[in-house]
Amino acid sequence: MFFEQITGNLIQGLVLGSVYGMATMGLSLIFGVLKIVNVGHGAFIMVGAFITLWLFNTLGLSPILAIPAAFAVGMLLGLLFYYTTMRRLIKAPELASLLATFSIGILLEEVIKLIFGSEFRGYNWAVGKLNLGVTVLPMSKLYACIGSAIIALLLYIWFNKTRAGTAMRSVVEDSEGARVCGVNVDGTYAMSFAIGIGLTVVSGVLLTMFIPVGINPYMGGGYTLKAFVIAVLGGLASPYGAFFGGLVFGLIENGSYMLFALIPGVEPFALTRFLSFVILLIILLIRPTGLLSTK
Amino acid sequence: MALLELKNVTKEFGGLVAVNQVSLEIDSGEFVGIVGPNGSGKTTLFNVINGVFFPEKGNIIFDGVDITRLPPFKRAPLGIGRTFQIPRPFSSATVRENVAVGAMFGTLSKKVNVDDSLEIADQIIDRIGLHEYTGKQAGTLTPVEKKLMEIARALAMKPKLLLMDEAMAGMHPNDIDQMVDLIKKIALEEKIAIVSMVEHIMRAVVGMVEKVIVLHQGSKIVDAPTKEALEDPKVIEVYLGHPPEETHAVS
Amino acid sequence: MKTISKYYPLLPVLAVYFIMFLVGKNVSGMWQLVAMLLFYCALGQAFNIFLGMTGYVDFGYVAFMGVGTYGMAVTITQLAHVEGLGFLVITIGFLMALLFSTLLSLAVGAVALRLKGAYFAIATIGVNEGLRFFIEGARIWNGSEGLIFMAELNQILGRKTASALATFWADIMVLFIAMSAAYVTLLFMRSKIGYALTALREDEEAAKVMGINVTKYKIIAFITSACFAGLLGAASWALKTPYVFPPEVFEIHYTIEAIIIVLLGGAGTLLGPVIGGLIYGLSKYYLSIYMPGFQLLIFAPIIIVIIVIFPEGIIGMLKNRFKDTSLARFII
Amino acid sequence: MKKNSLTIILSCVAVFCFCFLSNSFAAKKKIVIGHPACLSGKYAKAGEQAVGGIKACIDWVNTNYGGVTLDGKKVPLEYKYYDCESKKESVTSLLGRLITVDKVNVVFAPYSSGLTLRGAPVSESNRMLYMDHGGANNKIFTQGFRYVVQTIGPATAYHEGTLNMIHMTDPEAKRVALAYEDSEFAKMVMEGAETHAKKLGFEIVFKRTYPKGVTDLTPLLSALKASKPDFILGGGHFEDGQLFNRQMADLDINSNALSLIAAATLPAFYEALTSMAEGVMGPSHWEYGVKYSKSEAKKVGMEWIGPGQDEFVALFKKAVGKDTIPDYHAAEAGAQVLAYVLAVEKANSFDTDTVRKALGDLTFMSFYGGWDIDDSGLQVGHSMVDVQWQDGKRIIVWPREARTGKLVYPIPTFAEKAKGKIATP
Repeated sequence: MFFEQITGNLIQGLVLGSVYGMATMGLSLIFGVLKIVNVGHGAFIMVGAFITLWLFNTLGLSPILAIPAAFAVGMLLGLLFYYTTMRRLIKAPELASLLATFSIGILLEEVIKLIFGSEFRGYNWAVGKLNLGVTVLPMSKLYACIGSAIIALLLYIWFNKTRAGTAMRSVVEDSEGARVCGVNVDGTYAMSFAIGIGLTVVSGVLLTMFIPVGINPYMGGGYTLKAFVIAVLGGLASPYGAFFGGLVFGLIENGSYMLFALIPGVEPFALTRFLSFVILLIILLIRPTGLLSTK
Repeated sequence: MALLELKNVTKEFGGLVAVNQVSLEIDSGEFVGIVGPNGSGKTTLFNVINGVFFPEKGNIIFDGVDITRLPPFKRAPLGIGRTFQIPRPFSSATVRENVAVGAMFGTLSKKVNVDDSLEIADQIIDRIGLHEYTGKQAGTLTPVEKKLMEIARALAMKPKLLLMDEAMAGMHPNDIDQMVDLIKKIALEEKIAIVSMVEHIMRAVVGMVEKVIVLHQGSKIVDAPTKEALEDPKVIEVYLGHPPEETHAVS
Repeated sequence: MKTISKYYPLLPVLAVYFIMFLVGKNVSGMWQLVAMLLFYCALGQAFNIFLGMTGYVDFGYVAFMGVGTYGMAVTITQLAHVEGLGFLVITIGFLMALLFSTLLSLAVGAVALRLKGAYFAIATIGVNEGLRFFIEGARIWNGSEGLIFMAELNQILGRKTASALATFWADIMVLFIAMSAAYVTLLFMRSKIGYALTALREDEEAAKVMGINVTKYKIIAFITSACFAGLLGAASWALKTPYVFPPEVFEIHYTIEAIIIVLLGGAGTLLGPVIGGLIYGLSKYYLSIYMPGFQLLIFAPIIIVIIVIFPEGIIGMLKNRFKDTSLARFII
Repeated sequence: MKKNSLTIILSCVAVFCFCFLSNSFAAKKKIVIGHPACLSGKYAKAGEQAVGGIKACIDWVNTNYGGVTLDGKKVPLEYKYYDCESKKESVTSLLGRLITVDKVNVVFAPYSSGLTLRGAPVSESNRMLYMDHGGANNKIFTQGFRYVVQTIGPATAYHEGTLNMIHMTDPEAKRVALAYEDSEFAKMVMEGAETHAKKLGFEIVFKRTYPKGVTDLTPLLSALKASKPDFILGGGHFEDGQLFNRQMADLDINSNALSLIAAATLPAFYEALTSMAEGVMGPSHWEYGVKYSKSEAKKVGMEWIGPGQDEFVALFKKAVGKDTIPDYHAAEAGAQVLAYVLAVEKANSFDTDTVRKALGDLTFMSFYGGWDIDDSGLQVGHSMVDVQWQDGKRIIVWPREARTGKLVYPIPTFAEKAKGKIATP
């Protein structure tokens, strides 16, 4: 019984983790290239969720079609915020960029609240379920998981095989060096910010495929905190490290519950959250470049 | 007894050996030039001497004390001053405050309070000739002014040994002469040993230093009085064996 | 004469607090507003000692207020049944708040202060959230049910005094905390600590080479700042607010508010957090009265504009403008 | 340049002083209700509803009822509210303004137990009546406040009705699972439910909480499934309730009954979950459809005041300017207006102590149901209703005297519901 439950939890955790990983890649990409922590990360996820919701409920379009739409909207938002705000803050102290991204997050939340209201919404994309014996997996979750993996793979290919991707990698390594070698650093910054935001908005689509309820202007806060932990797991500056960080995080989150439940007199669910932050601190101390890095 | 003594010091980064088995001695009041092309390990050597990095092997003895494992902030008060290749002023503070920081923390005497160090700063600023900039924020100075300010800051520490990292790079030749004279004068008065790191401005090397240590790929290849060293075939090989662009590149 | 002139920059700070006190005391209906403004000023001043002077962004700063609140709350609930203690309980409460925030700052400082920049910010968020979930998960101090202790306060002090404490004296304590934080800030600025902090804020490696024990000075600023936060939590979130619920005292928004206040006024300046706190509190207050529901929508773009256009904050800007005038010695 | 900035500073100071000194000196020809409402921040939704409900009832009092009768004269009600941003600092500062600057006669507390508690000492020290329509924590009323009066029912009572109903419907059901949010409010509900369940002889086979702001309940629900309960009680707030139901469907966890506090009763719940919400129940203070009416009041011998249900809904729609059915947050806030009006009329004064005494003696019925408080101010006269989703409609199934339909028990499984089966008796 115990074994069955824990296997079920781990499978669920793996599926969840892939979406979490996807939802952190944008954060890592932006940090890697611009050295800016996007504290408003969750708000962009929320935008993606509302795009899905609107397309599904109003136009009746499948969430899969929301992915390209979300990416386009994300790129536009990214370029908009880059050229109006972030561009001037790249060389500023952390304080400024942290506060700026946070304020951008609030702005998005309030605008969405003005348009859609503060109600918690959801949609119902009925595509069946997959019974695995130890647990039941709705197909929509599976699609979200597969979608995340594909996007992570595409990003990997793009990063390693294209010219723009290589430029981006060189800026991650050493922005001054890249500048000397003739990389258009400003352009790369803009591009990375836009793609980072694009990925984040897309992850909002995948997250609502995974959990299609609780869509609200303020839903992003929890995801921001999770994304921080995951990003650190994967080595803050590495987008596909973040993807694997997400997998690890999903497993920890769902796997540790059963173990904490064995301790009497505690609330195991809250302790799984506690554990994830303990892991965050340990990793920051012993291996700030992330669990998976070779350095 | 030598003021500074390095015994077989080795510093590696990953697999890369940046400083390889270097031993050297610098006497009190001596003017030494450390010469070597870009990437020869000069900056690492400096960082090992003032404690930014700890060496993997070897010992560093300063003024009779083994400082191999001492953190930088404990070495500075013993009398090791430092300037940087690209100046690193405390930008938001004024020139006066910058120099005062050196006086405040860079000496062993605990009695140097804020007021005293500001006075010391004023004196040194006068001597260096930065008087008109004293109230200016250090971040707003020109690069040359910043370099002067760094030297003033280091001198305020009352160092016995002053490590100057490419102090004259990027300066007009006239300014270099002036500055060399100034530093020499102060150093003689205060009995400061100066270790100046240079990459390619041989003129300044000749004008200032008594002894030259040449580094090549992390190892010391020559350690001799200036004139002798410049005629050494190994030095000629190191310098002429490389295409000129490389030796002129700023590391 | 010279020693007195050292304290000139405190004059505008004290003047602002004095005016606030007078307005609150004499204009009817203003005391609670003044109390809120004092809270924001005190929050800004306390945070400024670390954030402004070292440049390290502690995103989990609110955790120190949280443990301070718990220090007071736990003392009150535990000692309520002991008779005849009276105000001694409050004193013990403040001491416990100090103890808790010092212990936490030592623990966090030892761990997180080795990290820099974004890594430090994320680590401190982790401490704050982790602590909250630990209190809830391990059911410490009643877990998520929290502590509600107005009855205990009534029992200890008597109804009348307890009520006066919650509505007036707690705010006076906040005022004292704010003023002490200002005094300590100036003391730091005028001493070696201030020079060391400026140096390490601008260039940590160069500071080390200058002979500055950067870890020591970072920890000094960190603990001082944390202690003020603990006291502020004890006064404003325990005595003025007779309950503690974990999600409310570890709410990350308060850190953000503190950052906004410090940045608005000018990070690392003495007068900045006071002015920042005033402007922030007043604009919030009047926006919520005249445009209820739209504060944040108006506020967010303003903050972005301020960051981009006046990164030095209001006092930072004024400081530069009045640099060579007689006003200069008052504005730092 | 220097002159310029001096002018700026001086004008700032001037504006500041003006703001401080500006005072309203309105003559007292009306009764004013003050309210630091939560119109933004985390309680924005509940706050908007409350403001709408209060506006609707004030509208009714002023137009239909003709105003509050005081010394034989009809005095109109006025409503003064500010946005407290769901933040404690703002609550006290706005409360100070309402009491001393706006000179209101009564203050309605903000939403949530925490914010209610934050404001209580200020209203107490100003001898101001403080009416609580959004703080359900029982402990508010053990703190010795004299002027705090509750309209919302206490948290411990939320699931009592549900347990009674299942106990009577299915004597065989023994195994109950409790899964609540880890927050002061939900924990208190859980405590009350546990005590009551034990009293009725149920066996508690699962009792766990999940943290606030949770986005995935899978591990908890898998453990819950393994405990094989007959029925499940839980919830905390709206978002987690929605998630709870959705993930039960995802994991195919079925039980005879599912009751979620603070979520299942709201229309958005069914909108988001559609068929998955069929048969799901929730306790509520009030729901559109309850049968409290003037004639009902007469039957039980209680005084009646206020608009009828449909009238209230119409007034609410007018107040918020949207075509939405009000939820219980609106109803309880509205009922509080009526309680105050009755008490002022009974006391024939708006002096705080006199009105507080009159409130203590008051029992009445309105569209919201019964209203009666005990000595501490705790609401004891209002009973909760249980609502069940049946074919996309909210049917009140408990208590018997208020119900609009019969309970569906056991509810269809998620697999059946996915195939289109609806919960009908």
